Amino acid sequence: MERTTDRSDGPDKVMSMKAAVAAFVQDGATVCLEGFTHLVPTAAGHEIIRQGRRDLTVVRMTADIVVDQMIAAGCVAKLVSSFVGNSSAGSLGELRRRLERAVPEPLEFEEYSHYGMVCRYLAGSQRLPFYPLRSYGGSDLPSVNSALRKVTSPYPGADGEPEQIYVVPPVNPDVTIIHAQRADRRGNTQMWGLTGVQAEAVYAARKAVVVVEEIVADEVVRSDPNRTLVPAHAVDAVVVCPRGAHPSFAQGYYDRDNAFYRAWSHISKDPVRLRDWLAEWVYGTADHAGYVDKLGEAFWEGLAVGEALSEPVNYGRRL
Amino acid sequence: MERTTDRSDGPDKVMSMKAAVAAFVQDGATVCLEGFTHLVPTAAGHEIIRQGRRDLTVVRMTADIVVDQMIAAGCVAKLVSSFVGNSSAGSLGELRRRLERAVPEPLEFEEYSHYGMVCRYLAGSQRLPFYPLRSYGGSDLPSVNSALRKVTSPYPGADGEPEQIYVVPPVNPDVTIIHAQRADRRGNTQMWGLTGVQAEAVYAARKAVVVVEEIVADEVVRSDPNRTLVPAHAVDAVVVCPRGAHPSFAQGYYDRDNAFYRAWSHISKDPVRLRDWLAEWVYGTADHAGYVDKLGEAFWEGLAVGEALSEPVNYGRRL
Amino acid sequence: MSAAHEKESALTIPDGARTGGDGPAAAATGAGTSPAAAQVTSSELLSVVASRELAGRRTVFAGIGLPTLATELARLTVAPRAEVVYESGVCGAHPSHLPETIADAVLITGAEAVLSMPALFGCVLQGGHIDVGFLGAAQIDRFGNLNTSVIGDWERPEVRLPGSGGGVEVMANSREVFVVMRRHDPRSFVRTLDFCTTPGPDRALAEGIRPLGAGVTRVVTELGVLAREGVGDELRLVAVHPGVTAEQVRVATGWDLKVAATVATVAPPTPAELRLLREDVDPGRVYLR
Amino acid sequence: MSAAHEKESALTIPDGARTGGDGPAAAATGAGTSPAAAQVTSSELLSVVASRELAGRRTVFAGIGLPTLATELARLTVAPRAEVVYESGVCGAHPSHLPETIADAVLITGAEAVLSMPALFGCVLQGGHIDVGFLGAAQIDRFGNLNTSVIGDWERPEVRLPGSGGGVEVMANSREVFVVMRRHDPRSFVRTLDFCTTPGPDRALAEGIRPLGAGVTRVVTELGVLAREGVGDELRLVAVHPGVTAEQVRVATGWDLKVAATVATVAPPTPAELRLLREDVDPGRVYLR
Repeated sequence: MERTTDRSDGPDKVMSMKAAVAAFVQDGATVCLEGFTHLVPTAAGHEIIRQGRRDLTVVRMTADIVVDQMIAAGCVAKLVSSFVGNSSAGSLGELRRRLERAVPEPLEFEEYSHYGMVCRYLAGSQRLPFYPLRSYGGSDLPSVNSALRKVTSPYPGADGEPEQIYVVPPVNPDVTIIHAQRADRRGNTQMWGLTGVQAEAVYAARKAVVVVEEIVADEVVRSDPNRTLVPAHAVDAVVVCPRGAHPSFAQGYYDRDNAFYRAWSHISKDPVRLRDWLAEWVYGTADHAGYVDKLGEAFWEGLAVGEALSEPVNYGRRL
Repeated sequence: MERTTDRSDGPDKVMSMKAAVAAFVQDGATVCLEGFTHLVPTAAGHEIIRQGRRDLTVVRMTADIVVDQMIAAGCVAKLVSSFVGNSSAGSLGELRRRLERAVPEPLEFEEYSHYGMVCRYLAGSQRLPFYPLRSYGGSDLPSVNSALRKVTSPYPGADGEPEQIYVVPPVNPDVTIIHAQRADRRGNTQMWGLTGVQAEAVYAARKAVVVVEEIVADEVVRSDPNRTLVPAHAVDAVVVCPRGAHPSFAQGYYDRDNAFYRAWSHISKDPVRLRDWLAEWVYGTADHAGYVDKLGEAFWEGLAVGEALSEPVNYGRRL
Repeated sequence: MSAAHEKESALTIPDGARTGGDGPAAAATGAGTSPAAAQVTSSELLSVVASRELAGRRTVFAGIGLPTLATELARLTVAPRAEVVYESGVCGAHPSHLPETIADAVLITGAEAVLSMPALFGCVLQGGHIDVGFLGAAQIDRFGNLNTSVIGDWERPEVRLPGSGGGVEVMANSREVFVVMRRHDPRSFVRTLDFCTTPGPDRALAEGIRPLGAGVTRVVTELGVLAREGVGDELRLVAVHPGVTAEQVRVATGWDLKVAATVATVAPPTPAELRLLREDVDPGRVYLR
Repeated sequence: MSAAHEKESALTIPDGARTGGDGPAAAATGAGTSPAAAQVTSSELLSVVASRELAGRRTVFAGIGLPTLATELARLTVAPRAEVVYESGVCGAHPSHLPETIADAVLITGAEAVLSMPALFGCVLQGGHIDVGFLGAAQIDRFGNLNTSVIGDWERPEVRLPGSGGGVEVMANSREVFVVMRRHDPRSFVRTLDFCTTPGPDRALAEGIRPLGAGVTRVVTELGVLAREGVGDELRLVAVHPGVTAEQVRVATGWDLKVAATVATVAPPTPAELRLLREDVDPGRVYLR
């Protein structure tokens, strides 16, 4: 018998970026921002700067432009990362000054490899005390990062001898912020293209904020439940912020601003220029909508993308 | 500059079920058949029966009808599983006779919980010596399964004291066989609906056979790369076998044959009836196409499903 | 086939109605239900009582059958935001028809999310996102430890049961566990389990493993409700159905069952609860027969 | 900015051309290339030589730039079935335009599969599915151990480099690793690394960790090719570009470089190789400038 009632309830979690950062990012917190080159939550980082957060521990695999900006704005006391560079475009000026010369002040840095970071998220999301990985044997990284430890497997190795393996500890950020293409109002979040480690970073966190290009109707999400990488039960806030990943990209929405990546190496090299940039583009805009407007429509047309639609699949309907 | 050439090469891996089983399932092998209620690789199990394989170790989370059939046909020396029941419909008669009374002969059984099995696949797919999980503390399962062992975490627990956790060893089947909705000729495999642990089971195996409802054009797969859960590099053979998951279902293709699940409890309860069933439906059919024909089109119409298409997403095209 | 073996899984409550022999008459003549409950089937009674226990809970890990009925009813009454997460990986299901298994195709079409097994067991369950897990069992002991593996010896069992499924993980990782046991008798409520498949936190702690949740906190049966606070606590009788005495429950229990200072009488299902259950949750009476 | 810092990642070969100053003239006047190679840029030379080394290989883990060019060329010549797996998770890319990063949107649209990071690093890389990994480094030692973290002391470095990225994992889990080093000088080919980010198998074994692969087996530079068999073996000079002497290479190397009994001369890029590279692989000369 076909059922006639449906109960799509559950709380609406939509809030402004300002409100979400105010509610979920406290001074001194451990804040994870994930997105591997794609869907970098830049707008969230800018709002953290605008609200003047201090003493944050930032956790991010690829510490790139938004991290350099947050460091320059004085938000960051410690960085946990596996790649500290401006993608393919050069250097992070502020980060290098901090680490090479402690100018204007030191920055604590915990260094991993990419998979070490992935495994920290896996352990955190699965509530495991550690996660094993076949990395670090012979590396100098354990000598500068005491979190990299070893355990002995209780099973013999391939050669019959006891086997040791490195492990990493879980990371459980106070809040994880990710950017995604779309979600429904309750936080069922859909992403496509590069999806990185965002789902695990969300599950590892105490609170999770999902920033999206657009809120879509429940029916859109529910037409393709396998596309939902982060279910509503793991999400605390949904923020609508179109173009919030700039200068990174959102597959199918806008392309990467490669020119800005290249420019950042020059901007960040000069502390004065960097601070001028922050004054103009972050402190000087009320919110990300202001930043988007300031860039102008002609600019955004340059990053526009055409259409390449996925072929629909049939989920089936009981006859 | 737009590139004009494209190189969609790589080997065509399409072969018949007969050839795939002959090539990849040897007597004495460890064979993993995965599919959690959905997309159960039944047709592959039937072909293993037809070819008279012996002394197999079968690895499967939910040992259900197809496993009971393979045991009854004398293919299986050992079962590794976390649920030995006929889904929601009752008992597996042959399995119970083997385990309760060793009739007609004993069956070696290695018992896990579901997540224990999942973690064995995770360890196997990730080439880890073990995988930790927060199960089994206080259970009698470790007393009957020596593969369940403990390690001490090198990090202190929440209370500052050392922390112990159970681990499971990897499983690396000689071959994993899964059923999926579709693949291209080189093995890029797309699944939707319940996807269970199939991707991990494939990556854990030395060889992998993917049985599909249909082969689709490269362009169909490539229109939605996030839907590809098993990439071609992990696949050794692609077998086209429509309705090969019966009596389980293939989301969007055909529904579950609940009546047969219920019937199996009765069929399998009687060893003679069970063997008659095998004689008629497995040995008595040349291949799965014969089995499908024998069931008849009217039968299949009863399992037909309607349309519920996913909304397309835009992957974008550089302008 | 033993009663114990009728379970479909550790996550599914044995539903006598589905194998016949447990209609309204059985409930009315069975355990001395009050006249007011005489029109209420055992399935309805257990569903209603279990639903009330879900007040304030959010995420429920449940199998098909009574746990789903209870949760759906709770969504309409005491726990409007409760969400069922299915062992198959489905979150936020909106089925067009009442599902027949936890993997029913109608649970997937139109769902909010479908997760892989590693995500479901690793992130959702072990990650600590489940408030209440529902479990069934062939045997339960006074601490809420469960047996779903064998009756008799594991090596050569009298009855081979399906085993854990995800039961071990549900117990270890849910904040609390509800058990619904249709039959309340000394064969099921035992002093010593034949085999402990699914340990509660006391057994885990005894081995030095720290569990997340409280283990079994509620056992709803045809006779009443047993409760337990958490680590170190034993199940005790806290409520009986109308017409059932505490002594009847003690006799039906294989250990020396503790009885609360005040044993409440379970309020019979209200007309409103029954109407919702019958007309809205399971109008086809798939599970309510 | 030091030369070492120009790398985009451990997976990307520093490409002088992209920051200017390394056109055909530089190649022609640089390391004494033969007249035949005078029209060949350094990028072209390194791409062609690296491509030849991929004969028979199937899965290549590579970054953008020279490794991609080399693999694409190999697909058209010695390794028709070679497939590039990108660190971003893309398998079987069919880009409409030459990608500018490993995460370029054009790599995703039309790809055969896009994997999550846990699947990419866990199943594909650590799972042992990669035949050849390409790595770059600021410093390399005689066993193929690599430094991509710092020049100077880690705590207060002279130059802070990007770090491992996935380099540690590529080294530990690929069957073999190719390194392309544009500059061959004693600052990069060092006796002792300032910091070992990415250890080869010898260092891993010394610590009791058993690696999967052979570590670095080929180093392609502007001067020639170094090779190494696997565990216990040192890099030795096996080939020089036309006009380069073994002694020149030894002087440019910071340790006492072993030289093979017979040092081959690298055959200059053939017209066919150059045509494919220029007209088919990188017609826009994004990386070949």
